[in-house]
Amino acid sequence: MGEAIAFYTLAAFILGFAVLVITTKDTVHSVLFLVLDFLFVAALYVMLNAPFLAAIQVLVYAGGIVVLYLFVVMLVNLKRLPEAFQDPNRHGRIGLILSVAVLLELAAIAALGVGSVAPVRTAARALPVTGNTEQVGWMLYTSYLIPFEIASMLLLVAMIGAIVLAKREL
Amino acid sequence: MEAPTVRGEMFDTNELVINMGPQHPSTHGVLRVVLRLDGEKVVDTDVIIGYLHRGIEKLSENRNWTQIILLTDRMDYVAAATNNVGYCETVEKLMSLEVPRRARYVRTLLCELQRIASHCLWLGTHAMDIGAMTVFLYAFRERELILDLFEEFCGARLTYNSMRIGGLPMDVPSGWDKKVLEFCKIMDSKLDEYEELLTHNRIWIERTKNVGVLTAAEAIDLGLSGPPLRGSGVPRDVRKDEPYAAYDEMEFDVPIGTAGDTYDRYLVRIEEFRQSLRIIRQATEGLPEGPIVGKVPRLIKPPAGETYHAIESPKGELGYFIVSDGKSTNPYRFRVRPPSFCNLQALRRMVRGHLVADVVALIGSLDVVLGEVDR
Amino acid sequence: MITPTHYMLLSAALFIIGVIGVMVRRNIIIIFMSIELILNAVNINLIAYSYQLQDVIGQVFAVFVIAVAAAEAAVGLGIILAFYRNKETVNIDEMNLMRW
Amino acid sequence: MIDGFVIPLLKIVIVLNATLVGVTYMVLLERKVIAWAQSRLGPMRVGPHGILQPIADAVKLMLKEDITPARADKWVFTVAPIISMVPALIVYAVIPFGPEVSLFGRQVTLYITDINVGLLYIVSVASVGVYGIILAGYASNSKFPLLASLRASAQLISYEVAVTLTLVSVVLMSGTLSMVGIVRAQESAHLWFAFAQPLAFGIFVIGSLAETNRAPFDLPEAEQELTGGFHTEYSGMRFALFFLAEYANMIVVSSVATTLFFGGWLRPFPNWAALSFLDFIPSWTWFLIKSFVFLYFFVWVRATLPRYRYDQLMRLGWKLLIPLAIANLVLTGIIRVALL
Repeated sequence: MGEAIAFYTLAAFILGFAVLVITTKDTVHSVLFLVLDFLFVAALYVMLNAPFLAAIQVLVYAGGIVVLYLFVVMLVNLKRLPEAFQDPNRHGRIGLILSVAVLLELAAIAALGVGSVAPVRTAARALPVTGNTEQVGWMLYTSYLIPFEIASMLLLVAMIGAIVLAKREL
Repeated sequence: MEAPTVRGEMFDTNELVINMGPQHPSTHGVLRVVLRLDGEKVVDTDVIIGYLHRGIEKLSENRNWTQIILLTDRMDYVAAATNNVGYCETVEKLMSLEVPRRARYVRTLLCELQRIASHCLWLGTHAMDIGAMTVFLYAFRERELILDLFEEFCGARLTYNSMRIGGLPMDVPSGWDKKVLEFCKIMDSKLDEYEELLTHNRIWIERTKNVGVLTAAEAIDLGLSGPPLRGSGVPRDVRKDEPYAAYDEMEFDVPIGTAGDTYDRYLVRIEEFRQSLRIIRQATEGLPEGPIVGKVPRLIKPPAGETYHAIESPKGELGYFIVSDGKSTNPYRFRVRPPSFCNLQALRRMVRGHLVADVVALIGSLDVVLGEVDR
Repeated sequence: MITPTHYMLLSAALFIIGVIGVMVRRNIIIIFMSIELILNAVNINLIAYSYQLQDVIGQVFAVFVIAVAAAEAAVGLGIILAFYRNKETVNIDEMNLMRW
Repeated sequence: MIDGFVIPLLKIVIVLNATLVGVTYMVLLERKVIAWAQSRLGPMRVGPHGILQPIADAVKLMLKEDITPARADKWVFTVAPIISMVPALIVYAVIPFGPEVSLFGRQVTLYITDINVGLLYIVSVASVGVYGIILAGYASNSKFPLLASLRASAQLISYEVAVTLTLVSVVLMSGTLSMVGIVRAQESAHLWFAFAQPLAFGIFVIGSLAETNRAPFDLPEAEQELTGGFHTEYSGMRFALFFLAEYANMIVVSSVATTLFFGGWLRPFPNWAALSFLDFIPSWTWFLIKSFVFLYFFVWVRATLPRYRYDQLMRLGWKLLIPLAIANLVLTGIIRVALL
């Protein structure tokens, strides 16, 4: 019961703020709603027994990425509405319809397909450590070491790329 | 989109214009500095003055010669006695009056006390601008002692009106010289205290070294005088070059800087504290007996003619140019060469290429008093 | 009882909101934010299943997704800034030249 | 029911109130200590030796007119001070003031909760606080605040990197992210981590000065340069919130430093039986004493040092503190591996 209340409240907030993100006119407000959205997603992670991910979500998304967005929104000041010009070849309505169609399809798959089959419950993977953080760390540094290193390389490349792109003169 | 916002102006171009002052905590009065910034870097500045203009020069043409002393108080209001001395000496020069030796000694003494008071104020506000708030209160604590001395001498603490043409309005109170010497002793130790907080402080050095460098040639071109000029290594000091009052009888050194940056100007002024104390000691210990006023006519009416006389105020060369028509009891033309005004010209040259934070440091390092700039 | 289906539905809805944002809005910053929403939808799914299956691998993948999102945001915003500097716009419909 | 609901609620109420009172009295402490450093008296009028000054200040600020500039972004302008205040307060959820004690015959822990990712929680919550400053500058629609808020956010983000890296080396020593676990680790290591990690401790102290916008890193609110920084346009209670948030952050940083580097609630030499007579001082008092030392240090620094310039601040952060923190982290890792 408590779980249901928590889930539905969080889901309502997540979806509500997500809608606000894409509908608000003022971009700064949009960014703020995005932060709120991420905070509620983090709360959902706590509910799902993933406190480490929740902390990372707040730290990286809310504290890092979205601050970047805010910076860019403030730096990119617009004299005219960003949406003032519309390409005559743009067919926004078709996109909307297709998106809704995909949503219905996904919902159908989720409700009919997966829901009808009980998920395969494998035995919990035996890890030599307990605790959520320790387990994630263990996996990252054993089985997924190479992906982890690649991810860090990706971040390094992205960092250099961003500097090269944004700096006026090198 | 919404009405144009400040944000709009700010990021539209690469240049951002901000208006520092006239109401700003660190422009030392009502100075207005319009900064053109590229990010945090200053591209150009406009220094706008005139917010404290009271027309002292014009006003003086309608006052008699004695009343003007009171107006000069209001120019550099942190060194009022120096202004008085400068004015009185100019009129004396115009009238070829002889001033008794005791009066000249007291004038020297007052000028140097005033220099310390003014430098205390400079040190406090300069350090405050750079963020060292404690030095501010320490410096004001010592300035307070000087104000007490002045209060005992002439009854006022800020605008002294402490000179008369031809001498002094009153003799120094008895026992005053002992208090002055006592103050010198206190000041000696307090100076070390200031230096301990600043001179070797890493942050202070980083903030002031190589900030606002002026070469000797540039400083002369800009018409600087006083510590900003000496900080650039030009050994010009009116007290030494054209001695007035009793400076010809005093022994002191003129400190000069080498690099011409803010740090050197700071060191020059700190050393001036010490030299001033030296002069004060000599003047107090050697204070001669005798009259305090020379032979002054009842009605002061200088002969027709013009004269320029400069003294070394704490800020630099303070000159008075006075024209008398010989007929009326007020000057025909009265003009002041205010050191702060001339020194302020350097600001534009100095801030270019520096950061916003340096602007306040540089205003502080020039030590301008807006009362004197605008008059 | 909250089943993985609920989480999937939530995730699908969030995903579609993101997609609609990408499709309908023309402000490229909003489009980037919509992409962040999509990535979050994916993460919700991963973590919901990690919880369901009692396996931390889902969370490990979520960590990777977050790392990729960070990289994407940094480079993407760099591109936006560079583009804005040249064209003074962030409207994606005006970004129709491959070079300028 | 009582254990699961009433006691945590009581603890939250007590901690929140204690924090808010502590914050207001921190203001008084700062004014007094700086005054003494500057041979003044500080506030003396309200109550004996100005003891009631914080209350008078609070009343004044609450009664003041609350001005919203005409073209400000009204909602964001209102929300910004709240955003900067809230993270500073909710961090206390994981700060341990003491171990388990028995109170009225009931075992009570002297912390609200001890979560597995306590330290990470603190870092992530603190990282949200930067929004308050950015948004305040943005919403004011005024040049000085905007300039200051850009400065502030750049500063906060840069120094957060250095501080977080030092925290990682502490975690390497303790092997846990739980705040209680870190204190226990120091107990069993017979060593405060400040002595095991002197470099990390030094970087943490410098970085936390910068993160709390304190002198000599108080550029975002440099009155002499930016006329008050991001809160130039704020007045009344909204200004007070920013003001309190700064002090609350100072207390947070001191508490974290105490827990991480100075053995939290432990008395000096907790394993040395000869000193056990010190136990008559309760554990939370030790915690408060240690935090107070930090707070005093903060104030002392402010009274002594001039302010850094923006480029110098960035240079210090990126070219000195972060490389040092990384080197320290690598070194700690190597030593840990070598010892195991």
